[in-house]
Amino acid sequence: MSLKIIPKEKMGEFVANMMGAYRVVGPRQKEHQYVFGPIENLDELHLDYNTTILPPKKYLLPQHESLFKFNADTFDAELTIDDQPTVILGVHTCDLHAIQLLDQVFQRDHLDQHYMARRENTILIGIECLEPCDDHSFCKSMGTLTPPTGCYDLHLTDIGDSYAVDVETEKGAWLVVRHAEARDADDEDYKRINNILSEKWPRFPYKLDFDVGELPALMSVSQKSPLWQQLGEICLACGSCTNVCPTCYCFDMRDKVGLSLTDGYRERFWDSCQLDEFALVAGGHDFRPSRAARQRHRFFRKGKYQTDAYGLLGCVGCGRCGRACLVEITPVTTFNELYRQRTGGVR
Amino acid sequence: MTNVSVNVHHLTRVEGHGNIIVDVRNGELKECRLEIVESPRFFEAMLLGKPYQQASHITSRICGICAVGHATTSLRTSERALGVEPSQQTVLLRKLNFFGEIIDSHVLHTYMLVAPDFFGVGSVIPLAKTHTDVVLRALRIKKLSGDLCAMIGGRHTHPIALCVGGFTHLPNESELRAMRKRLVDARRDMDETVALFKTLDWPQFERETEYVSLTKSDEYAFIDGQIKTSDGFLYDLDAYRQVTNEKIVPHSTAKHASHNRESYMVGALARVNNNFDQLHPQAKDAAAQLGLEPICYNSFLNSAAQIVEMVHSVEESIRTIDELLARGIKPEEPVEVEVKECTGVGSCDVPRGILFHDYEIGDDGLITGANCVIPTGQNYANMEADMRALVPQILDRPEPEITLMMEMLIRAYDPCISCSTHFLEVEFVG
Amino acid sequence: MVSSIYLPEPARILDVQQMTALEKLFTLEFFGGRSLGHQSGQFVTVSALGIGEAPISISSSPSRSNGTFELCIRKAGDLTGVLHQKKAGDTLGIRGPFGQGFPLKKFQGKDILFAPGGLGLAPARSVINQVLDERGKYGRVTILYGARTPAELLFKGELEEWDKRDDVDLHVTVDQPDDDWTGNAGVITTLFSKVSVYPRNTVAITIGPPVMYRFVLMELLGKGIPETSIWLSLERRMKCGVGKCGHCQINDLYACQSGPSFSYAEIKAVEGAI
Amino acid sequence: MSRPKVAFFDFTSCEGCQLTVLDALQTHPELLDAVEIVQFREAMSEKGEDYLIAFVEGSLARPADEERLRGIREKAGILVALGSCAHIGGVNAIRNRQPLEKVRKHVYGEKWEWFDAYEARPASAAVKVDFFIPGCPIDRSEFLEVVTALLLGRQPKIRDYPLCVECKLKENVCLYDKGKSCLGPIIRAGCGAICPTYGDGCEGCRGLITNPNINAAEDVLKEHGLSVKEIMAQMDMFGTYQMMEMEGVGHD
Ligand SMILES: Cc1cc2nc3c(=O)[nH]c(=O)nc-3n(C[C@H](O)[C@H](O)[C@H](O)COP(=O)(O)OP(=O)(O)OC[C@H]3O[C@@H](n4cnc5c(N)ncnc54)[C@H](O)[C@@H]3O)c2cc1C
Ligand code: SF4
Ligand code: SF4
Ligand code: SF4
Repeated sequence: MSLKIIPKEKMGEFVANMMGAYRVVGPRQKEHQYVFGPIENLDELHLDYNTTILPPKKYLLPQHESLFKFNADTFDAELTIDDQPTVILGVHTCDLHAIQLLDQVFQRDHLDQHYMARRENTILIGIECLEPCDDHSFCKSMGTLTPPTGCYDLHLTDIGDSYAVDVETEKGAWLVVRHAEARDADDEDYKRINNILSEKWPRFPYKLDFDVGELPALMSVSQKSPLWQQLGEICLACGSCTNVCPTCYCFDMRDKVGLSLTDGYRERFWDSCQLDEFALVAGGHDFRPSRAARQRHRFFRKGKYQTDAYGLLGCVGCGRCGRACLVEITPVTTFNELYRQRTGGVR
Repeated sequence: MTNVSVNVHHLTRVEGHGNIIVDVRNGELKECRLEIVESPRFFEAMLLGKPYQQASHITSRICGICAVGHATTSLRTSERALGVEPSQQTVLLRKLNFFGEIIDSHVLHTYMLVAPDFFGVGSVIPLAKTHTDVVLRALRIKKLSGDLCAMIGGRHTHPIALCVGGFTHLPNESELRAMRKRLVDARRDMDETVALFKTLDWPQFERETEYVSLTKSDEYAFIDGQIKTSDGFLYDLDAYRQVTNEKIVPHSTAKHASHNRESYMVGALARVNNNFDQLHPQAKDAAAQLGLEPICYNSFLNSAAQIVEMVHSVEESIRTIDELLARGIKPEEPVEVEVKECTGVGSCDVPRGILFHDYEIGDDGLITGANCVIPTGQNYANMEADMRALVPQILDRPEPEITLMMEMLIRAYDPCISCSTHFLEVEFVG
Repeated sequence: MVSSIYLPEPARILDVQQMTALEKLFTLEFFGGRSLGHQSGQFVTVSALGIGEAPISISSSPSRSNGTFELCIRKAGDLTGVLHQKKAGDTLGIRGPFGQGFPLKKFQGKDILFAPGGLGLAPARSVINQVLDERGKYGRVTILYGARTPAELLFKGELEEWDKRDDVDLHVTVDQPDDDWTGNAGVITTLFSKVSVYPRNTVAITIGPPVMYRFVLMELLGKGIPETSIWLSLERRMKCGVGKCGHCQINDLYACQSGPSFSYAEIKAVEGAI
Repeated sequence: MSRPKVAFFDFTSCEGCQLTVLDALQTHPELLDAVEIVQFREAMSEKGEDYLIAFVEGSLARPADEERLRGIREKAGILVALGSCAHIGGVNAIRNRQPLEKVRKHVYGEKWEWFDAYEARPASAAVKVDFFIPGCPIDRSEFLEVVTALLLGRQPKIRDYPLCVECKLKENVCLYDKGKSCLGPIIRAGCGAICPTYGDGCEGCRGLITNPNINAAEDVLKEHGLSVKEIMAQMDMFGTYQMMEMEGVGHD
């Protein structure tokens, strides 16, 4: 929509003003890493973070969430919809792409009101990455180094003494008008941004040995690759890869009741396709019993199934899973190995 | 005249398994003993070949109530052996944690295990109906002390964050401030505790014995210091064997100890007797109200001494938090350790009394020898001596009453039977 | 008003019938009076609040609904165990119907061969009764049904009725006969030699446990029935029933959305489907 | 509804799990409305012999323990192993790696035969255990969950996936990223990853998951600089009994 400029010294005020009206969450330091968490004073906010342990997804699809409360005797049930107005500040572009996928998943066919209520009351403020966050990320290869249109409300780019603010939605525009001291960008600013964005590009490496457009096709022919067996041998099935992934959203549900045995709630909580009981059914049949089959399933969701179903990639190249994996299973080495097996590495 | 036979199989409301056997025939005391039937635990054998870093985690499993005491003693033992000096912040946090455990253990013992005897009930559960405020207060204090320990160690039973050289996790200042507020609020509960226990009718019984505890020049000692006895002896920790002199007796999986006399007593009463002057003024006031004055030879008043120490610990916790807040919590890594072949003795005066750990560590950091001398083990001989002295005084009472008195006597010691069944590096006397 | 796809709607149990040692048939009706409006082959999720929720096939035919529906439930664990303690008058929570039923319109004019095994008769019964209620629209109707023991045969009354009909060819078998059993003994595949089909005009519907499919499919294909005319229903672990929770995914298919009814042609290339 | 009668028993243990039960009463006094406690030696004098649910804490450490446990099993409708000692032998089993006689002599010298002992083992080595609550000590909320499930007639759901799951959800910095080690990838979750949350590696008190990838986990430990002895010590702290079973070493 428009481009505004907020001087850095005015950022504190902007954030403080938002804190008055919304729950503001953003990247905070935790030991030598970062996590998204509530920002209560400005020192806690680290917009120059590399990446977070868990993606901001946890504010749209919480780890544990009550869907409805009930009285088991009377069958009275009351919906619990958590739609606390929230600003998520400092979302990297890869994570914005992931949210774009979640939006599709939870709106398509059957609308998930719990997700959508939160989503509609969430304001996303992205931030442009100017440096690769570390060796694990491969956003450039996945095409997620720039923000996806329509998914964010505001997007910040550090242009030295100020942030350039790309205003994408009405909500975002209102937020700036209401809470920030911003001015319109002028020709000089456009030039600066232009330079910064084009200078950043070569700093990011391509990590995949092939074009990401070929990925779904590559996956289609890799069902029987011996690689899956190899991954199955070393995989710990610890679920870390899926738990840290911004595009994973599988969940389970269970009823929680107190000692009264009548009052309780149905809870939705994160699940992982890497865990033992994920595909087990009554009678004891497990449809994905081996670690190899589960790793294959995971990578197929990342590389093919989500693209087939939603037209969006199931992996946004954030690199979190590789970072979290103790046996160093990563999408980059996996996809590249499949490519090598197919072509001998020749493009 | 009388024949009395008391046979309490599996003494209740104590930690671990023990039996009381009293046999009086024609007015003559034939037999009077405390049988420890807990199965042997072999902790010293378990430590062999384990990295010294694991020792505090393994030995904290000796006892679920004084897990912090065992862990801290173990850490001090390794540190003294390896020549590690923890930072002042570590020292303060460990103290604070220790106060938490003293409160936790003492409130459990006095309110939940001892008090039912005075109210004439078998457990604290019926008291919930008849004396709701008393039970709620006990639960409140227990929760406070548990939370205090958890704030520092992650949980009270088997603390996590305590390690050789410091901590793997530190509480933050806002947690400390919130805890301080709760401790200040707990002063009222302390006042009411003193008011309640001073109405109890403690059995009149005295027997002179020797009291053994840690002592320090500058504070009421719980962690480190020297060994002091009420008979006027003072030893460095390394000389602990001169005090404990343990021997094996056939009716018990736990060892008996004696120093200057046939037996000695450790625990809250021993500490209060030995270090009375260093108690917080508030605690001295409590002692006065409870009629506890050094040197007190009534073992039943060990429970009163515990109340005094609870008051002391609440006050000292507040003071320690103030000191920590004034310094500010600094993110510190544990002190680096240079592994070498070494030996060391460490000691803490844990809720039930003075505790010693003694390790040999090899140059690969693995433990090659270990000895732990547990307070309850040191008290056994004294308990039996008390029993022998008490029975003749109460022989005229009905048998159930004698039984109850014996149980109350043993319970007053707050015995932790499960932890006292351990290996002793034995010089045999038995 | 905000609603939720996860909120079950209360339904009253009208009747409970013990069918075998492990299976009971529940007749239900929504409190609001709405009819379920399902197709044969679809499923609902059933909740007992405080215990949990499970997907259950609808066992009654849409052609016989009159505002009620039937579920045949096997006691298999927590929820189903508690459901088995419920009585007429109790309340359950229902979501659905979900999934794709069998495309009966496409089957009109064709011969239909049913081959359910075990609990597979529960969903199959819905289609069978619908076909029988619209008997004129279909060609020959053959039912091959197998259970492990005579005691485990479901819907015995209906089996008798079907057996009596001239326009239905019913064959029943049990794996382990008892002394009173006079019928066929052996696994369900032993029944195929007893029937003859005209493959090009036959639709086969088979529903049963995973092990059964492999063998039944061989028989059906062996008879020359085209892959597009063989239909089955796939059971997977399911939590949401609406294609979100990920549990029932078979490669790129969600059993709860694209299924549970699939033609063999759709899934034969899908690794791990059968 | 009448309150089911429950009883608590202890064998060789530190009694920390029973203390955790007492702690649960602090936060959930309504527990006393839900069940009737008829025996709890650590906290009460009364001893009722009629009970539906028996919670058993502690390992078996000598032959006589088995007899007592069998007696409890006979009376109890449901027997629940409470905590690491009863569930997997716990720390008590550490000594099983050494010859029994050596251990006994080491402890009691020439009088070693005075005190009976055999290799420490979990309750399930002697009787059928219906459910277990893992942990050293048990987790308070998990205990309440199990009680609630039993009251509802539901199978208690003890987690059977690795601790890393909960650790990630806590958003802890992984200990391996801090140059430390951790058994999280092969140990049962359910404690909320409390040890990693407080900066210490998981020691394995909740026991192995059903399908642990032990080889891969050992490789990870090796890659992070642990010696074989140190790896053994880690695995053996709570896991000696389970490890020896997997190694096919007998216990009798
Ligand atoms: C489309 C579909 C239709 C079904 N139709 C019927 C039917 O008509 N009648 C019938 O009796 N059963 C049917 N089932 C199976 C039924 O859903 C399971 O038996 C039920 O979920 C078990 O729940 P529980 O709480 O009693 O068992 P639990 O105590 O949860 O577990 C017992 C076993 O069931 C498995 N299980 C848990 N959740 C599920 C799940 N959502 N789906 C499958 N297995 C699960 C567990 O892994 C475990 O092995 C159907 C399943 C599906 C997917
Ligand atoms: S698969 Fe890995 S790299 Fe891709 S989005 Fe998920 S966590 Fe990030
Ligand atoms: S700290 Fe331990 S439990 Fe946590 S992720 Fe790392 S290995 Fe897993
Ligand atoms: S982290 Fe590991 S050792 Fe610590 S409580 Fe949990 S399972 Fe036990």
